[in-house]
Amino acid sequence: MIRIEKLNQKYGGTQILWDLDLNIEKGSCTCIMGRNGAGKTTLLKCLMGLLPASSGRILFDGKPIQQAAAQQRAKMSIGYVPQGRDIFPLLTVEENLQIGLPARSDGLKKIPERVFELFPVLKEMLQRRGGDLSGGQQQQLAIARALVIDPKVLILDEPNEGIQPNIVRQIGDVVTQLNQEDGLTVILVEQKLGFARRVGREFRLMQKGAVMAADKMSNLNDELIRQYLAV
Amino acid sequence: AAETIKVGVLHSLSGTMAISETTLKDTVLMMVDEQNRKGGLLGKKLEAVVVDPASDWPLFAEKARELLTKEEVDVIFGCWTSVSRKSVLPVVEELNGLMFYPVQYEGEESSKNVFYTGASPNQQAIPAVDYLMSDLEVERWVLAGTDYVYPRTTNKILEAYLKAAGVAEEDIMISYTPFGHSDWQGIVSDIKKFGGAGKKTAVVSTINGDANVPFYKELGNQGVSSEDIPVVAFSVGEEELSGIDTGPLVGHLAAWNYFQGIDSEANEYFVEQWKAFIGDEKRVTNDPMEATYIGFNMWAKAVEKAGTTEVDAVEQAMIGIEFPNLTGGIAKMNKNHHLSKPVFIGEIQDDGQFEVVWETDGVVAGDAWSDFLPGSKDLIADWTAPIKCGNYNTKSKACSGQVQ
Amino acid sequence: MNALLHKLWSVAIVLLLLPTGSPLAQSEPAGISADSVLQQLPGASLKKTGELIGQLEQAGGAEMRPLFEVMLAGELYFVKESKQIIAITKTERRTYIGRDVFGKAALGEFTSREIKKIRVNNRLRSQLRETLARIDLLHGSKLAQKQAVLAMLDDLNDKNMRLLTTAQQSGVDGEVARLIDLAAAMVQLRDSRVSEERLEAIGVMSGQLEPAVRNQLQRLVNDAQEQDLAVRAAAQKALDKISERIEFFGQLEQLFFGLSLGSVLLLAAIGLAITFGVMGVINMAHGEMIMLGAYTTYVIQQLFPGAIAYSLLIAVPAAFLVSGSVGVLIERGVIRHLQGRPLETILATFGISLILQQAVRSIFSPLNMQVVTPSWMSGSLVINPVFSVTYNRLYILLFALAIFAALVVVLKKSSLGLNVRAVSQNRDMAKAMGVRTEMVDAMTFGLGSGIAGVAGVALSQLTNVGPNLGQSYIIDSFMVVVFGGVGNLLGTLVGGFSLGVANKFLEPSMGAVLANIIVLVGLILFIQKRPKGLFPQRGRAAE
Amino acid sequence: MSVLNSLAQASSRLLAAMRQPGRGTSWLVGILLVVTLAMSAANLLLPADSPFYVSTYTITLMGKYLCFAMLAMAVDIVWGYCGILSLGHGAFFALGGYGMGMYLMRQIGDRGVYGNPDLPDFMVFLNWQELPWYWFGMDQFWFAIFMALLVPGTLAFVFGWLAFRSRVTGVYLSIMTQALTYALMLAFFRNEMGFGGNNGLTDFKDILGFDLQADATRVALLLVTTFLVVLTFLASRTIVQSRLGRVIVAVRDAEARTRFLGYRTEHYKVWLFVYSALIAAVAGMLYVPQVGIINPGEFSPLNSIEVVVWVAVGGRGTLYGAIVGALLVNYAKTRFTALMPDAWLFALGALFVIVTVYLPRGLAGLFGRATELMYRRPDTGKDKTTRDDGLSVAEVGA
Amino acid sequence: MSPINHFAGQARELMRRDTTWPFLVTRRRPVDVSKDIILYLEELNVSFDGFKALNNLNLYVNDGELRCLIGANGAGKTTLMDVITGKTACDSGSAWFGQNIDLLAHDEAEIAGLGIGRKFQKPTVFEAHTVFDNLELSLRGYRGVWRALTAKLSGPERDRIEEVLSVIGLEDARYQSAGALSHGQKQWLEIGMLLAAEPRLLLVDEPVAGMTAEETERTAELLISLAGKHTVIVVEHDMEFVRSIARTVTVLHQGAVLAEGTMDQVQNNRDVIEVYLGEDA
Ligand SMILES: Nc1ncnc2c1ncn2[C@@H]1O[C@H](COP(=O)(O)OP(=O)(O)OP(=O)(O)O)[C@@H](O)[C@H]1O
Ligand SMILES: Nc1ncnc2c1ncn2[C@@H]1O[C@H](COP(=O)(O)OP(=O)(O)OP(=O)(O)O)[C@@H](O)[C@H]1O
Ligand SMILES: [Mg+2]
Ligand SMILES: [Mg+2]
Repeated sequence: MIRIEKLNQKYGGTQILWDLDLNIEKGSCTCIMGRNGAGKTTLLKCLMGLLPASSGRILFDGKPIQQAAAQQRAKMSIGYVPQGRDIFPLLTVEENLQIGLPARSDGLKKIPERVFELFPVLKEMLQRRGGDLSGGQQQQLAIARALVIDPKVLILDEPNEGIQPNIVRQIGDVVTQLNQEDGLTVILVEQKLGFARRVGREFRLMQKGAVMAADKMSNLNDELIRQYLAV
Repeated sequence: AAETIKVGVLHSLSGTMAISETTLKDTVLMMVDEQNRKGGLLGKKLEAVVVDPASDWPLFAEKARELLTKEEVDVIFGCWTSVSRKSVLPVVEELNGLMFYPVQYEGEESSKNVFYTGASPNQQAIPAVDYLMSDLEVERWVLAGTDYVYPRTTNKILEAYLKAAGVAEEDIMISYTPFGHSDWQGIVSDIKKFGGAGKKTAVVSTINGDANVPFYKELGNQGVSSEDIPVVAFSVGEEELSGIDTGPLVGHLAAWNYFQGIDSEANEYFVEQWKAFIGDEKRVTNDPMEATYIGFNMWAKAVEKAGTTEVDAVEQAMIGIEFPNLTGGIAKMNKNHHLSKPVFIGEIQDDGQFEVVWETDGVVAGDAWSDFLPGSKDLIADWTAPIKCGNYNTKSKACSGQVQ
Repeated sequence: MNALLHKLWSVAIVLLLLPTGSPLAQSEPAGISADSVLQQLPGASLKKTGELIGQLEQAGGAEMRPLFEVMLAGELYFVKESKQIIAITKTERRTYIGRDVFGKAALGEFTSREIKKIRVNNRLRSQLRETLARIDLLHGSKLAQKQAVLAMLDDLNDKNMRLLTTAQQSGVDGEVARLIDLAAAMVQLRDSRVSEERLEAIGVMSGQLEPAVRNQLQRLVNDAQEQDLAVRAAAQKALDKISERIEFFGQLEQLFFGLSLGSVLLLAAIGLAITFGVMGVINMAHGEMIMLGAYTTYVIQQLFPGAIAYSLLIAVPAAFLVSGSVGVLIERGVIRHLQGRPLETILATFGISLILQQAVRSIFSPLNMQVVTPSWMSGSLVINPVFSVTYNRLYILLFALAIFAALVVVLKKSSLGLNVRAVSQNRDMAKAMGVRTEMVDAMTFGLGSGIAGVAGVALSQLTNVGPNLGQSYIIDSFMVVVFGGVGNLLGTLVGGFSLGVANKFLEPSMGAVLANIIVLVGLILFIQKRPKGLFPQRGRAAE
Repeated sequence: MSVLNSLAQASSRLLAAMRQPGRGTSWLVGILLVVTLAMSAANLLLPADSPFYVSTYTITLMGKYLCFAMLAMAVDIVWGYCGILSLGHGAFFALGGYGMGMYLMRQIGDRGVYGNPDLPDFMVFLNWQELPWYWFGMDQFWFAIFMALLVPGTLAFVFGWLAFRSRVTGVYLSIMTQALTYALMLAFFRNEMGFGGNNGLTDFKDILGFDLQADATRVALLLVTTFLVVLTFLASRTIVQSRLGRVIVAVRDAEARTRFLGYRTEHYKVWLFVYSALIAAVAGMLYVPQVGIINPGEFSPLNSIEVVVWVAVGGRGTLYGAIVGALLVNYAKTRFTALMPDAWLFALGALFVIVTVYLPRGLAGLFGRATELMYRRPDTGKDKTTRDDGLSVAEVGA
Repeated sequence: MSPINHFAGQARELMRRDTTWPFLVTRRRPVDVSKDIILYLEELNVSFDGFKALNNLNLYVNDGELRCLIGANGAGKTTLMDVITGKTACDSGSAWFGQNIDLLAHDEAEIAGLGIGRKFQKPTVFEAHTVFDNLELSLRGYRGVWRALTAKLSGPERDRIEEVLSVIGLEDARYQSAGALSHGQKQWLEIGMLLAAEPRLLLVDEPVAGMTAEETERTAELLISLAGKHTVIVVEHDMEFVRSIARTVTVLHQGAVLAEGTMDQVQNNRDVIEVYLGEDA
């Protein structure tokens, strides 16, 4: 579904991603892991078109999309939950959700009920400003917002940061459910091993801007963890 | 040694004053053209040096210095506002330059290096008030002006003059507004009330520049007609009117030394020449243009007479020079560097022109120092020997302050 | 009661005036024919013309009305050769079309050399107006009649009184009748020596707002010769009552002035509330967008000289398009490159404003352009003699509110409003949600600029249309937006009106300059109290 | 060829030096001092027809530019380093100027046109009977200087104290400063204020007994100005490089965070604002004797905005950027107004637009980039990575 | 309560013998912890547009304690910290730092000066400064303007910064500007800034969000080592982390304390499981 070939990325003079290759199967649930600063967020931003890549190719369903603007990628049904949530702080919860509606392929004009089924808190807070929500509530809103555009691929950057345990579990369930029942392709960046193991079905390990290991989640052993995740 | 005679043009081409001054720049250019066609001066061609002081007063001084030292011009035609003239004055005096100032102003000045070809208050304000008093039998007066020196002085003079003529304190209303004032509702309404007291009322307006348009619009809209309360203005000429829909203003007055509408051969030629030069049939002429015209021609005559462009010689040659006005009659440069000119009162017509309704019998000599201000009653200016002073006190027989 | 009084007065006046006979009969002396008078008109001095007008009125009466009207309008000319008197209409092409003054028959075109104007000046014009008033009192429309009576109040001589009585008898009602009664009362107060009659007259005059009434009462109160203390006291009381009413209407007028100033501020600021308030661009070229709108009005009037009445209606959408597209161009060409550097926009837009100003100067000359006020925008709605509302201000007030409402609807109802806010809060995230940020930016900037252009159309009716037009509003606009609270449209509305009203209520006692200064200082102090304006953005995120 | 080479080397070395915090600035100071000294000598010592003669016109022009450079520095200190976008610094400049103007006015004494020993001409001619109280003592040079610092300093303190204490920030603050200068402009335009109304103060004769029109006086003024520019530059550099400077930048970027570290940010801001206002006032004081007039136009908000524009052109957040920006823009203005009087606004406007679009960090950024290209260090990891938007913190509220 | 009563109450409060008038109290003085309690929060109420974020909250924290604060998203933990640090004003209630300092009478800078440091939920560092400068600015010391102008980094201070740098593992990034750090690195930097300030009371809001398991462990060790000399209040949703450091745990719910006790007690509390932990914790 998504292929990344020889991706390089620089911030000013500092190169972050080095000839990175990545392949994501349709319908998979891939967990990207790596130390702080390994370049995970950078990779996802490149994939989403929010950062320009200095070289390399990104293929979506076989078509190169590295030239496409972020909004076009959203229209191709890629949903994105950024690290740090990036809620629109002065829009109400409802408006935060409405933003994505025009990007839907089916032209629906109303926020789908499904979203509220997954995150009932949001229904209560529809009229509150996004920025006023607590951190965890914002995280839920961010996921819900990505779901509104009815994505085929869902990109989640550390979705559990600051979320209470029972909701973390719930998010895990939701992601699994979306992946398995709706056939959504999920790309997940996660630091917490437990969650990654439970939700992800494949893993990619990153170090210094390159993918060092890729396999089924069941094959993630202590050796790899020590090598790529320990400090 | 120069092959050309350089004429500096120091008028704002941008900023707030561009609206008025650009015309004068073009006038000078036209005069230079004309003079060159006539063969130049002293056998040399004239060359205009134009700079833009951008309505920025310190920049006026800087540009004057640039003209005099860098470009080494022989004469400057320039300035409109008093403050720009005040800013330039020390520079022109220091470098002993020669400047012609073509705009009506508050007087109270006479410099060896400057010739004032616009009207001083006694050539504009006093005759206008005389007219209103005698012909229109005005008994109540509104003196409305922009808050700066020209209106302040003019109104001071008028106030003294009116009181001397027996007008009571409560029959004079004075109001000052800031530059570019655009909301005249309250003031016009006050004027209306002031004028509703049963006595014939007139407004003497020293409102400056852009503020006039909204003022007249408001007058028209509040139904203050020229028959009820005529407004006589000293800063509104043909050019200002070209930006207003004059329909509602018909009958209001202005006092000037020149109107485009005055019938005379010379004037007709001048207007045609101007329209051709600027390439616009609708462009109008106005009083400061005539002042520039007279100033330029007098300067040319003086240069011919002196046989040089050297400032001191030209300055002395200037005094006593005569040149025909565009409106008929002869203007004469007096010892105090001010002109003798006729004064006209015109009524605004619906085509934006003025119809002369009154004029002085002969010419009026411009006063450098007003007779109606306590500080300057005793002062005169005389640039001929033996006095050679811009502010000579006739009482103490001394030339106060002036550093020679 | 009133009716009875009314009758009494009429009878009294008629009795008073009976011996002199009918005024109309008197105005037909034998001998002078109108034609012979007319013959003297060409070339007459102004003074002579005045005399001739008097003779014409006597000779021709109502028949001369067209002549007087044409003369008053300054359209009366004579053919130099034949000395024939004609009315002239000027055309756009500066030629002159003549017609017969009375018969209206067309007489063909003339050049300026063939004809000469019959000059009128102020004095003649007021004489003409009075003459017309006399004619209209008997023959004119209701409005003309009213005007005529009002004009006569200032000069209640015998001749005028006779006319008024005749008018009364020929049957008038309503306002005109009231005014004639008033006139009668004024005469009675002036001429009668009987205390009761005079008191009665004062009773009628009490509370009437016509300036002539007030002046007469004032004179009476001030008159040291006046012996009748009761009359004087009554006059004083009547005067007080009048003053009270004037005071009230004065306040009302002040309020209207304030609102009107407020509407101007609102209009000027409203576009900025979008480009600056919502998008965060410190748009120094905002004033020039207003200026472009005003120039558009000018151009439209030049293009359709025949349709002055509709010119503003055409100009509104035209100005929106012109300023809007310039806005879009600016956004696409410059602002776009400054994303993430909001403060730098001040530099770029300052440069743009210089360029636009100079461009206008080069294209249209530095002079002010003449924008004509259509007749429906001129004049005022007279509510009573001391309170009237000028139409242009009134319409502009309504127009400002309408624009504001339209804008609110656009931003609330279309997705544009939502998208703009999203983009301004987090551009990247908006992109990631599929918002076409570039489109949104361009549209918003275009909308803000377009509205500024529309404001320019309105302002062209109040002030100069020149290259500096924009400069005079830019500072006020920023002030209003910030005072109301950046990003809050309602704030801009309330801010504009409160600044306007505050200014106008201070003005009478302080003068225009001090009032302005005090409002500014007040604004500075206010912001200390509410650092985020009248309607601040609240909540965690706004900190 | 070798000349070219060595030229190129020299210039690249200069550029490199400019980038180093310490040495670049001493270069600037050096250049300024050398240039003005050379100009002064050329003006005073050479005959007027010498090809190297520098006219008095150029001297005064340079003096004026340097005053503007100082003003630009004042704005840059608050804007570039502390994020306080002041659109009203012209007010402090003008107040300083008025202080100096009043002194110069009093120096005229009875040499005015009316010969009145006490009253300046404009008062005589508006019929004032006696000197208003606030004019007393202004004939004493030191007192006048003191007042010219005290008044703008106090104003800045009161305004800053009110505004920063109640946490007025961002555009709200900017517009308030604008309102401040606008109000002052209107006030000074009033003739009743006793400062000469629209005409302001002009026709000065001498300063400290030296004839203002003498070349030597002008040169001396230029040198004093240069000296003070250098002095304020060094002082400001010391400040911005001290810990104080870093706190100030921290306030700019995250004021709330700074407060949670225990810094009273409002004290820092008030302090800096007053300091900056004083610099502006000094600039104004130096400006007046050199241009010969001070009038309320200096309070005009557009003037203050222009100063901000100079800083932006030069590159905000660097002191030498502000100086370079002010010199360059004003030089361009002088040239353009003479070369193309009818179209110079196009050129100037275009300059502003181009600088913003293509030189995101002004000319200083250009220097930075030029040297970076020339001296790209192999070890990029250690290099201070600077982002293009590093300075553009969202001071503008959403 | 009627306004008059309220006013009288205040007046009486002002007259109490056992307190000094607020304006007489010197601003800067060491916190008095003779009763061994460093933080008293009583009857705190905070509401936003009618929504009660804190609801009659009572909380006491012992000196030198390491206290974990957990609770559902939106329970009011961050708001609580906001109140302690002076960012948010509370509607009613009292907050005392030790015996002698009324926190509600001080503003943010003063509170920080009293020795209360804070790490924000969303890491906030000075982006334009280098990592080193960030730490330098956070160093403990007098914060006046003049002092800052003349301040020179002393040897011990420099050592302190080096020490902190090594603790937070950003030695290599010391000259990098903080804006260019990754999310996790910023978290560390902010912790480092706290360490450099050496406050008496540390409020740490979600320190391990975005950290790997190993880093989480390191953070835990760090916090444990800090306790004793400092008092630490930690907010965190990572239960493993909480378990590893916790002695006393307080659970907030809807702006009030729901439960308090050891980790085991809390973990087995029915209410806590229902609203927070979920069934199979
Ligand atoms: N705007 C930026 N400018 C320069 N460098 C940056 C920028 N953002 C991130 N970096 C650098 O890029 C590297 C990778 O950052 P990134 O945010 O992709 O890491 P990450 O893997 O997501 O880490 P974390 O788990 O902490 O979120 C880091 O070393 C960081 O310092
Ligand atoms: N300024 C505000 N305006 C309106 N509501 C607010 C505001 N600040 C906080 N709230 C509300 O107060 C409640 C408590 O927020 P708080 O941030 O304290 O929660 P929290 O316990 O820190 O949650 P989390 O663990 O998710 O960070 C939330 O429901 C939030 O929406
Ligand atoms: Mg990351
Ligand atoms: Mg929280």
